[in-house]
Amino acid sequence: MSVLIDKTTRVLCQGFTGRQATFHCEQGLAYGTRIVGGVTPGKGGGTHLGLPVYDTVAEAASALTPDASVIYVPAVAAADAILEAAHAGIPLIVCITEGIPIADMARVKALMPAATRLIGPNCPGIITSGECKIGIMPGSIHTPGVVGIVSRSGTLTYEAVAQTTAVGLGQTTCIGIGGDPVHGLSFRECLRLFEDDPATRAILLVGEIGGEEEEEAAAFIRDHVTKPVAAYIAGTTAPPGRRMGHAGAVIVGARGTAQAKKEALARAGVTVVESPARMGEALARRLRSP
Amino acid sequence: MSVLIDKTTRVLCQGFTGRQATFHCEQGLAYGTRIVGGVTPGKGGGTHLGLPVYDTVAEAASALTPDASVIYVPAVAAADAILEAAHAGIPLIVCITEGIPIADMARVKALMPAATRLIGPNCPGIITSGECKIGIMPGSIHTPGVVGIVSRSGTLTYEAVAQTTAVGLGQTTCIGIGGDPVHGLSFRECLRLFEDDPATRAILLVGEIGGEEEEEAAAFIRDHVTKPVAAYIAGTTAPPGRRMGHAGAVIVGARGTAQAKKEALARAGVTVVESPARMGEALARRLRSP
Amino acid sequence: MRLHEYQAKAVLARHGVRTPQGAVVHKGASIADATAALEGPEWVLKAQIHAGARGKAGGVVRVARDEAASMAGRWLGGRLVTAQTGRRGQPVDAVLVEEPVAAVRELYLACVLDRRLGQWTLLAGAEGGVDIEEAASVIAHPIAPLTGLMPYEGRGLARKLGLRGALITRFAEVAERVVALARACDALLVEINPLMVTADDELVAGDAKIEIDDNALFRQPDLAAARDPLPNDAKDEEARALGLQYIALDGDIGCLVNGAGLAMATMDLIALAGGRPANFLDVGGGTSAQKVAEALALVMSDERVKAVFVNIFGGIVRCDLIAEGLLMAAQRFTRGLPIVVRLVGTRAAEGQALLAASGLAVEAVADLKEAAERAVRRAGAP
Amino acid sequence: MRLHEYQAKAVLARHGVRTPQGAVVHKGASIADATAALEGPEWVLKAQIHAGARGKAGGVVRVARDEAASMAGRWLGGRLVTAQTGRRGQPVDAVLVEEPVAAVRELYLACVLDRRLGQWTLLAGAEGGVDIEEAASVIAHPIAPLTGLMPYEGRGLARKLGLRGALITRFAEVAERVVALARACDALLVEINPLMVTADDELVAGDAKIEIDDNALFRQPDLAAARDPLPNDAKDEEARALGLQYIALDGDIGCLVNGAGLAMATMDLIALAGGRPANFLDVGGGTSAQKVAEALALVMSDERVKAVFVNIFGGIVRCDLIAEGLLMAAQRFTRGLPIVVRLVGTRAAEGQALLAASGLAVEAVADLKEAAERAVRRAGAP
Repeated sequence: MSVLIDKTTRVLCQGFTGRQATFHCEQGLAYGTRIVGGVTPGKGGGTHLGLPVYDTVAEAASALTPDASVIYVPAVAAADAILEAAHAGIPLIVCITEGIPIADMARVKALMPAATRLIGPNCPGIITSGECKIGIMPGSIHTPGVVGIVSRSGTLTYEAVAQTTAVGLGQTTCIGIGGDPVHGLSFRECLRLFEDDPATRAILLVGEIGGEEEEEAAAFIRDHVTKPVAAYIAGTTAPPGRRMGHAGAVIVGARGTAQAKKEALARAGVTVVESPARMGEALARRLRSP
Repeated sequence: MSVLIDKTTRVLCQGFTGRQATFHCEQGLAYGTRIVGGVTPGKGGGTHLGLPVYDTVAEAASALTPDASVIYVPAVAAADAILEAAHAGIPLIVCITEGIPIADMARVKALMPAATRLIGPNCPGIITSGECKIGIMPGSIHTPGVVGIVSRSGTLTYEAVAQTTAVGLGQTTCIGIGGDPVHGLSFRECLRLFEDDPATRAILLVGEIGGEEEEEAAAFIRDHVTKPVAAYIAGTTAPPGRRMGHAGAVIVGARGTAQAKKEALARAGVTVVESPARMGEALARRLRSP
Repeated sequence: MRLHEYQAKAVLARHGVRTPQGAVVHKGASIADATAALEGPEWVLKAQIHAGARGKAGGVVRVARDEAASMAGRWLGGRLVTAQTGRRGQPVDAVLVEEPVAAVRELYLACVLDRRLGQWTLLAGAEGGVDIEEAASVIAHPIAPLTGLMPYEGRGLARKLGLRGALITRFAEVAERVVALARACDALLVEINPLMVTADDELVAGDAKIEIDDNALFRQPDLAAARDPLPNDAKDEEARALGLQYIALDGDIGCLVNGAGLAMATMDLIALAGGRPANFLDVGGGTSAQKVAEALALVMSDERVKAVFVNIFGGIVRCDLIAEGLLMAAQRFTRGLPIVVRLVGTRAAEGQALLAASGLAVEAVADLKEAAERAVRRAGAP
Repeated sequence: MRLHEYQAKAVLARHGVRTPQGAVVHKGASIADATAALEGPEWVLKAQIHAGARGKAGGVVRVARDEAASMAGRWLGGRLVTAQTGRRGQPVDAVLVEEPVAAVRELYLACVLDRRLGQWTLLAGAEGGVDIEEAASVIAHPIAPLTGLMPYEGRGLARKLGLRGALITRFAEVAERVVALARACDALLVEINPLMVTADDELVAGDAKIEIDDNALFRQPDLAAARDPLPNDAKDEEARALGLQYIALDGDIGCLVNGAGLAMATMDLIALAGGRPANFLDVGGGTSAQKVAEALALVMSDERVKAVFVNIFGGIVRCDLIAEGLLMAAQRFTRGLPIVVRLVGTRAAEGQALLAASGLAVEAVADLKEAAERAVRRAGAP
């Protein structure tokens, strides 16, 4: 079992013939992902990586019945690509693109059907270890196991993956929800998915400064999560008022500090680690003595 | 019985202190209409015609619990006034204002709660004979009776009213749905109201060239209306391609001709009169020998 | 308000839609000056009138460059009659001169305000050039009122038209711009027909129609200024200045009515009585004596008019005041035209009494049908 | 990207919000020329820096007209330290000179992009001038993403603030324009604080902050051009030109990390080990050897830096290529700074081998915690 995707998931790629998409789709195919085709407007009718290319998602969806679409189109066209996939009825959309204007994402949120699940944008994607890799994460560090990982960060997620692999726990599914202030799937929604997944025995949450999602996650964990959760929040030492790389990572006034997030999570029974080097270790200890 | 409004209806007026609103509210009060107050931004806290004035519809609605609001504000602000009333929860809105840009009305339609009923714009309003007059029609020509009248026109409606009064039938309620292409209550919705009103024994429909509402009305009558219906369609002699006074009264190509409307109505069993001088007479004859 | 083709193309160009290289020559202007920047051995000349079917009527011709001046000169100041203009035709006050565009294919694209849906709708056809009424395969795509057309929707339409390659995105761009134009300019209609496809996959507006919502002209000052300086019918312009709704027709009975519906009904009545109205004229529901006087003067200034039918349903307006207005205007005019007046509603008796006492040749008739028949008779035997 | 007050006020004025009569004096320009159009016996001078709390720090003063030049001259080219600037303060490269506005009341008005709701929210307060964090009574009104603020919503807010008379409509107008500005300009924040009410019921923006979404600058060319010609930290600008995310901090350990989250985590690790990072630097998830070399050069060019910590998790990027980049840059530099490198992930062993073989003073440490501690030790005892 796993969350959202597994080895049967049929994956479409938007912006398929671009350089980045080509590279990561090759990696995905090598990992065993069932990528079934792609979309590049103007290149419909051809093939790429041995797979069919369509001009529109509607045409691709009707021919290929994908379960998910991964988006690698440039920022200027990404919101349109998300809505195209959503309105073509694709239930899971993973948007890797970074640099999308926030107003575009606000529009996407307003126009996206409620049933559509969006992961990202500005995220590494989602991977079910050993089964299906949708995104840009290095597949090699992932090992099938019992930890569900959800994170706002990219390389810091890899760190979490490597640590949970190193301590022998491995991962069920790892979801990067992205570093943008307005984005799709939230910590809360991912926590519910992991809570409901029988294969996931523990959850690792990797947050950072900015916004209030970690606080909302804490409230959700307190009320609805029975599985052990460990968390690390990046940015304890970040100065207020500066955007730390991610558009969403900014402390505004007294809001969005790492301290507030860590306290909220600790109060909800989460094992909060101060050091990003101890994420895997803390979760392993927690699993041994719950 | 009657349709939509009666002597208990509490009426608010937007643009209350303006010249036109003042005149018509005086007339309405003289007719016996329960006008309970008005709204003019900036004049809240005062009184006008002996009634309280508020700055916003929200304040007026909470103080006066109106059942309907009549709008006399200038065209440039009318769409905002409609939405203000709608979002303050007023269930019936009558917009007298003419000259509202169509795009504004498209916006109103997109944003108005589905449960709100809008009459107009660019209409004479609605009157239940002898009980409640909301709008600019002359009260004196109306007589309580059995005919429900629905019309796209103003003075032509008065003609219909005078004729039904002259033949001794009188009116239950008379609704002017307005001459604009994008507007609120449709012929169909009014027909349903009249069909469901026990006091209404016959229906007079006054249409004109342009659009397809008369055709839709015909389909509705065929399927759902059991009461006798007579109709006159203005503009049999109107040249194609010209807007005949009303923004909505225009034949585009082969669409919206009086001929097509008359044929559709006749096929649905409606008594269609060629002469606008025979509306009352035709309905009286129809009622005598159904 | 309809824009001329040259005005519509200028608006399209401002919104990023490609139009042919061209120049407009107004009546009285130098064609040499106007076309100085144009190139090529041949030009297309297009007479600018507010009606279609110009091609078949000889209003669109391709001529050698050095013949353009004489051809344009012949057109300017004259009138063009097409299947859509009526017998009198329309005056040609401007000629559009364009470099020819070589089209490998023609499409149809329009954005219209759909009154039933209360929203704009995009119409796209795989065949351009033909009359939209005749084109069977036009695809209608409703546009969400609050969002406009999204690029992916435009690409989807392009595919439905069978477009491939770079044309898909180009078509989506043009469609998005046309919708944006309609929304920004309060247009009831933006039509590009044909939308020409060139050999290098560019899209060019071959012909263009734009109609602006008159009610929105107050917030479209640039477009309002584009109204014809020399309208087709001078009376239209005069009436507009007076705040009257006036439309010239072909008959000989002048009409003066309050309310658009009643005004149309009055035309219908005249026709039923065997006559022909000279005009549609709505003085408005809440009119004044002064306005009625001005309206009457306007109607009577039409030389074709042999009788006048005044039909007023006094609601808020008092009939005695209307009667005063009528007398005021009738006294100023000496043509001695018969005037049939129907005054009903508020203070009708007082109004009729005023008319009767005036001694003028004004006949008051209360019955609607009878009044129309009287007017028709008077026009036939003055 | 934050705009200066004078830039924000210019944007507000373009969107129809009234601002005080004023002029901006840049470093090196003539104040007499700049202020030629200003009147009145007294002017308000406001130092233009990207931080608040200027008033208490002496960065906003009211002076007699003839003292303005000398005061502005003293400020320009210097630095202003406020409670929000940090110890070094910020350079004053421009001074805003304004005619004083007599306010009978001050309000608060802002439009912020609410990340949780994914939509803009209007904040309105009956008390202006105070810090928004402290103002208890601010009303938050979410704005429907597809429609903007409707006039009646603005009037409703005005009433909730207790406004009466003409101010109700005026406030609604300003609110509508502020929301329109935020939407048109991709602003994350538009704040008018205070929004001054004059004796004749006009509303004037007393102070203004605007922050633009960096991701949207590609479609806001006018605003993008408003970026400070002389930024607070020259390295920020240099890094931006290289496509790096760089933020200067107060410590002495230079950081070079791939990924924003890992970069923050690296700062946290250094602090846990008792050290202080000199900077935040994210070279991006998919970086190249060349970019790493440039980033390293940038970090090492900071004179305060006593040790460098390179922390790379090679995912898609190969560690051996990163190692090549590091060696490329390290060889160019002669400062002999200790460099601690943690390379993990794809081809980490090969990368570490390259570093070991280079003979340079580059220490490879694989463990995250240990690497951070090593860097801190090296900074303490070089």
